[in-house]
Amino acid sequence: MNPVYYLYLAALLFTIGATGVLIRRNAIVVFMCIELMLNACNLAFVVFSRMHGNLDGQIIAFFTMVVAAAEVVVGLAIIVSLFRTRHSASVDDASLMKL
Amino acid sequence: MSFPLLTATAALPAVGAIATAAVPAARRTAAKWLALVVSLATLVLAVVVLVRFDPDGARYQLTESHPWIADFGVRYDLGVDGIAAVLIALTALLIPFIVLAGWHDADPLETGSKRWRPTQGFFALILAVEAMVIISFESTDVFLFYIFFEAMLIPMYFLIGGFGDRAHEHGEEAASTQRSYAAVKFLLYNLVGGLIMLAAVIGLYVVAGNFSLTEIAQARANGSLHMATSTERWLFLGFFFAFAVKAPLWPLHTWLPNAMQESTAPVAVLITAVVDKVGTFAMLRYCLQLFPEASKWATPVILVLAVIGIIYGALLAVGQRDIKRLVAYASISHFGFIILGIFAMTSQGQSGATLYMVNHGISTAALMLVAGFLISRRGSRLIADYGGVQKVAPVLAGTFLIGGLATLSLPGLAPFVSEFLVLVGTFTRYPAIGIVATFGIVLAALYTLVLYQRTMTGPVKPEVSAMPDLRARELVVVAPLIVLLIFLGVYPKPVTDIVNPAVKQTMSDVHKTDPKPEAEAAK
Amino acid sequence: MSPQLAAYTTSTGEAFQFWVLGTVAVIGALSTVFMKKAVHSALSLAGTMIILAVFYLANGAYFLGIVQIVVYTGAIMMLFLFVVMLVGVTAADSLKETIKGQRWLALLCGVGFGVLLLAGIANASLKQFNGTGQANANGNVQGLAALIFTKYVFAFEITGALLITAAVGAMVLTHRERTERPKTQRELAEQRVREGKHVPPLPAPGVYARHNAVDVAGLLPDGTPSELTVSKTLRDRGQVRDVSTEALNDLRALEQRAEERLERTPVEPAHRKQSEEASK
Amino acid sequence: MNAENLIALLIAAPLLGAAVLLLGGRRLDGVGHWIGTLLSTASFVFGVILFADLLGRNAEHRTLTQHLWTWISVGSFQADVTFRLDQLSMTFVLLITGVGSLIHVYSIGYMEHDERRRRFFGYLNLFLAAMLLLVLADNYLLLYVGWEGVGLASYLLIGFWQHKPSAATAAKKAFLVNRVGDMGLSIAIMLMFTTFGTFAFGPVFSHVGDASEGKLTAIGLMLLLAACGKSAQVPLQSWLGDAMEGPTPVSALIHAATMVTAGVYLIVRSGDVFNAAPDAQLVVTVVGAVTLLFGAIVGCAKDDIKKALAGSTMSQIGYMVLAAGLGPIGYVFAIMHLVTHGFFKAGLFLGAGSVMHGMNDEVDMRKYGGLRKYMPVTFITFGLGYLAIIGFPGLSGFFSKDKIIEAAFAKGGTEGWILGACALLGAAITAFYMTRVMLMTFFGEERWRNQPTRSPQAPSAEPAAEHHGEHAEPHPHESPKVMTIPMIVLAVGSVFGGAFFSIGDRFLHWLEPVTGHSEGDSPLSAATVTGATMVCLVIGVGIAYVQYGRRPVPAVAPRGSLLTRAARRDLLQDDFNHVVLVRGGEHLTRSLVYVDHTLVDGVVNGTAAGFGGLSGRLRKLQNGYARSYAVSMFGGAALLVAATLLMRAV
Repeated sequence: MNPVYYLYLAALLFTIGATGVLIRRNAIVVFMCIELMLNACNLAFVVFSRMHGNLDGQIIAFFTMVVAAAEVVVGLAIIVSLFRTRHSASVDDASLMKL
Repeated sequence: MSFPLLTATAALPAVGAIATAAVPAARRTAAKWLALVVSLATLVLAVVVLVRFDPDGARYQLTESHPWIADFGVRYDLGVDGIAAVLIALTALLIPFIVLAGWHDADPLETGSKRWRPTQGFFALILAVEAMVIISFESTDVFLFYIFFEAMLIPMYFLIGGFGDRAHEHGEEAASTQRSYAAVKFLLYNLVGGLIMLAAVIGLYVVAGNFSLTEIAQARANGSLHMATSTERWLFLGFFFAFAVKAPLWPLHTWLPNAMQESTAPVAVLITAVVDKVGTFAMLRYCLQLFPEASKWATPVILVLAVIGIIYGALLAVGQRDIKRLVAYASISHFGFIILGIFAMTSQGQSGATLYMVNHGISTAALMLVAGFLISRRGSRLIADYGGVQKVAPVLAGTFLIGGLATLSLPGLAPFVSEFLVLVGTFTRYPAIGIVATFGIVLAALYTLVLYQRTMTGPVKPEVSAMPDLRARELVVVAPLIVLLIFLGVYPKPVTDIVNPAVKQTMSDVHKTDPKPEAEAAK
Repeated sequence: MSPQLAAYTTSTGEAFQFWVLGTVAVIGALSTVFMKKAVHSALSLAGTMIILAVFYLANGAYFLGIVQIVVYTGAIMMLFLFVVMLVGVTAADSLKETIKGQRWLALLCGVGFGVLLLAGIANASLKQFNGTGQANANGNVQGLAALIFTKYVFAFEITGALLITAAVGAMVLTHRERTERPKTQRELAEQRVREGKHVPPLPAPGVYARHNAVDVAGLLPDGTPSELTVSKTLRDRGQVRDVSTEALNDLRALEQRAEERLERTPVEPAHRKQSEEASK
Repeated sequence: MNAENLIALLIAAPLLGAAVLLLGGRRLDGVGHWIGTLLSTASFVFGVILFADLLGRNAEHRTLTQHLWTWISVGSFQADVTFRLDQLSMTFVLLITGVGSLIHVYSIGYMEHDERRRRFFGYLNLFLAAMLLLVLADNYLLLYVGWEGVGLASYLLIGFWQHKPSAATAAKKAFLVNRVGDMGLSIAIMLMFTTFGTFAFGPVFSHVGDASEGKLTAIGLMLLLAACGKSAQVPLQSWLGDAMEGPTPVSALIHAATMVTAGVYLIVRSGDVFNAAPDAQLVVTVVGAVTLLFGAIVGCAKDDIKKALAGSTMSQIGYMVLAAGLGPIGYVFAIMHLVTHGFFKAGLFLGAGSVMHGMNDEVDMRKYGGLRKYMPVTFITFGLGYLAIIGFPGLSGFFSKDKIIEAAFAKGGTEGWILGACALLGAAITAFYMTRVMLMTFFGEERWRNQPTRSPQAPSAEPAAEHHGEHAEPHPHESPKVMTIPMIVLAVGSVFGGAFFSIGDRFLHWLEPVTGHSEGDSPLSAATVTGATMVCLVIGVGIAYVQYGRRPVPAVAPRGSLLTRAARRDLLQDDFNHVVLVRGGEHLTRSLVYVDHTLVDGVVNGTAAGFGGLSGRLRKLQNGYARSYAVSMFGGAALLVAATLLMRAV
């Protein structure tokens, strides 16, 4: 089997995640979908590193994880405070920009 | 380095504006006096400029030059040629009268009215406009000119939208809505023109590499800067459009009647006698100097539009029911004459046009300010509301008549000289257009005399029967203008002597010479 | 792992593993998106992540594989679950779309994007694989460490800073500054009396009810559930279970019997009204 | 002292008067009229001095010029303020200042009861200054200044009683019609500038040879247009009748003696141009002939004494223009008739004024009658003027008009005959209508008895009316000395002027150096022409006598024949103007106002509205939902991927 299939998988996961971001209203789930996308990218990086035979791809993936962690922390905090203020975790409720 | 006279002339009113605005609200009268003093001081400076200017000297004199935005070659370049010097003098001359005439226009309204009228603001804005107009006359850097050409709109916008006539046939609310409509219309028209010009300015920079009027004109003259025909034409159109809106040239004129109708008489004078002159002046200085070929290419169309403007404006003036609108349309007709003279490309035409700018400024000021006094007395702008004023207030009627006669350019008054020069200048090159334009003088007589007959003569209307005659302040405003009208009508030499060399220069820029008389040509 | 894992083509074992686990991963991803309840989404996401960890290992990224399990499924997903708890485990949000055309647009974009991506990968000439053999020659972790502390040291430092900032940010966001002195018991009591509602403590849940549970509203003597009895959080989450109907039936039966025994009509309990408006 | 320097004083004196009187304010009300009269007389004195000086020189050196300052100078366009005094302008100076001063004196009495008398004299002085500027100017542009100046003065004076709408309207009409003529003058000046490069008299006349005849004809026709406007020639004659709204002295000075003759002056002054453009000359003669008949016919029908006289003025000026159109044959006689006409027509108007003064400002001749007993001086002076105008042998009109008729025949060819015939016919009609005026006013029974007169224009503020009071039966009385003396002087002038001029051809020799003169080849002998004139004269008088002398004049005008009714309405010329010009103009302006509002302005507002609607729609995309923004973002990403792929594919 050709490891390229890993890439196909990554692409698939990424797309699913993206679609999820678009169609889910629950902020937490949206967040999960973002995580999914990040993971898909990581997978791709790892496969790339295997492809080129050096570890740079893995390094990038590693950094991605760190960033993801940071992002999750902040994001969840935001969600919590959001929930506190308006008693719902729906992203559509936070639509003050609406005219 | 010598004393920066031009900067001072422009800076003085600017500083004055800030100072006036800073006067506490309680000291209203102090603000008025401050504004008056500043404007008079500016007049003194302008006269000094006029005196220091040597008609036979270099083209641009009293020049100042400092780098400003080095990266784009934008410089703070000032310098006046004859035309600019004269127009600066005109501006500085009119502002004191405008201030004096508008003495009470910005007083807080009687209680019960919701509108808040900052008196200081009114005079500060007028001075600000003066400063901007003067510096845009002085600037010899395209970018510098553009900035103030545009910035002018802001104070004008507030002057038009903020301070209207006290009385209005449909009450305060309708008045304010119409005012804001007029102000926005004014702003939009001129902004559109200005933005198109901005594109052209940038284009010019791309082509020429700097903004200096003198350098570019020189490069154009000695051929070191060559423009493709199409490029030149597009740039020309970009500039000309902005100036045509400002001037205003038919059919871009419709903002002027609204603006003049809704604003107080002094502001209306400010619009038509001072601000609009920048447009015609800029045609003469920028369009012809920078794009001589394109100017010649566009001449036929522009001339036709100008003639249409002359006749059209006059006819509409005849059809107006509102005094101020009538004057506005008359001004449109006169601007047609000015543009006609500029693009006739004869020395008579262009000197006449410059002279026309001055004379039209003075005559319109005289007519419009007196009309303003009249309106402030009766509280109505409708011609039909007047009648027989001549019997009640003979002095007012007399000054009004003289203003009207100046508007119809009666020989012996200043406008005649300029109008005839323009006509002759046009006629020598384009007889047909000259003759059509000549019909304008008949129509001018028509609308002026109809206005005078309907308002001043006939049986005295009861509403005007108690109308007081001109007060001292108003007389102080009108009398000097009338004296000036007569003087310049009998002895325009001082102005023409300053203007002629500059016009000769412009003529050489466009490589044009006056056509020879037939008799000599025959020999 | 054996170096042949990282060889040009993979072993059938890996292929098998890929196909099986890949399918599961995709299913997990899909269920993450389409599960009604956030908890379920979280769990299926966790599953997908574990599978990804396995794939990392398979691709010779041993360190990342472990990190994936520890950090993601260990830390991050737990964090998620905590938040889910906070918001309400059983809260099921409807998948019904509110924005017009949003769902179709989303699907369209998704499909189009996916197709494009796949196409891109397909026509990218990715024929030759070096494998991570010599890269991992002296240990994957050492290799990574060498890179991190030499080539990527600045990025590493910056990520460190980022993490700290994130932690502080999280605290700032969630922490609520108490602006005034907490009220003492006495003050609270006085306030209650002054306002004149619930002078007695709030009624306990589950009273008069079969289920002695915290999420069941206590019933008033006439059998209707009283909002006051359930905690605010549950009310906000809409997780109050209502048993009033059968309770009412029983009550009616009971009253009948009572009337049969001693002939009198039941009087309305006086405190009901006021408790009603108190709940509002 | 040097005579040239006096020329400016000629103008300066009345100009000063105008300035003082108009700016002086009420404190001058008491003495205003004296100042005015004094200054106009001063101007007359200067004129006489200069005249003597000119007589002292020999004919070639009788042209004085005075350069004051350069007025306009732009490139080759040179306009100087230079005065030129030669025999022609001298003649006018004397006429203007002389008659002008007399009328000043007359006005002292006539305007006695008008509270705005000071301003009236100011305007009169202004007029004198402008008129003198007109005749003294050395170039056409300066002449143009005077030309419009007199227009302005006439505007102010016609509308002097501004509270009367009719007066205001008449003034406006006069100015406008004149403006049309002025347009001709300005175009003529432009043509001269393009043709000769100058418009000063000397150079233009000396270079006439270099110019093409077409150009010269154009110039000539434009000058004629100007003349038509100012001298009330067909087709621009309509304003003169209405101009009678002005006070009578104004009618006498401006609309009879001086201003209306400016057109003749212009044509004669530009003689050299016309001589080189025969076609233009022909048109001039035609205009003259038509007008002299037109005016005469109108004059026959009017019952308003002033309007009748206005018609006659028109017709007499027609004579002058006709003569001027004949070229060197006629120039001198045109001017001569102009001068004599100045005398007797002014006299007639003053007489009419005096009659009105005595009749509560009644102007309808049908309400006069038998006044000779009551105002003998007026009767005599008026009668002398009457005899003069109809050309009674020996009186001034006889000589001047007779000469013109001769000249008309002398033009030779068919047009000579036609013109001559018109002139003769005109003479007959003149005799008729003047006799009519005479009879209706001073003879017949006294129709003003036992019927209160109320003047049609209700001139409430007209001086006499105020102290006479309305609706009272008039009691005719002779006017005060201050009014009669000028009438007597003018009568003397109209009696002896002609004889004085033409005996020994004094006038001819005086003017010839300027205008040139040539005897045409007349198909008829002078005697024949004179005879024919006499015959016409007798016929005219006879018919008039039969109509108005024998049978009583009805106090209300009979319906009259079609021609009469047409003539009463100025031969429908006003109606034409009203329908075509006024109505048409009103419709044009109204529709233009509409167009400006809807079309020109509408386009702009429409654009604005369009943009407003568009942005309103685009605004809906901003629904505030983060997810829909995300969709667009994601779509954008997809597009980017697609783009990259395409790039790599290509």
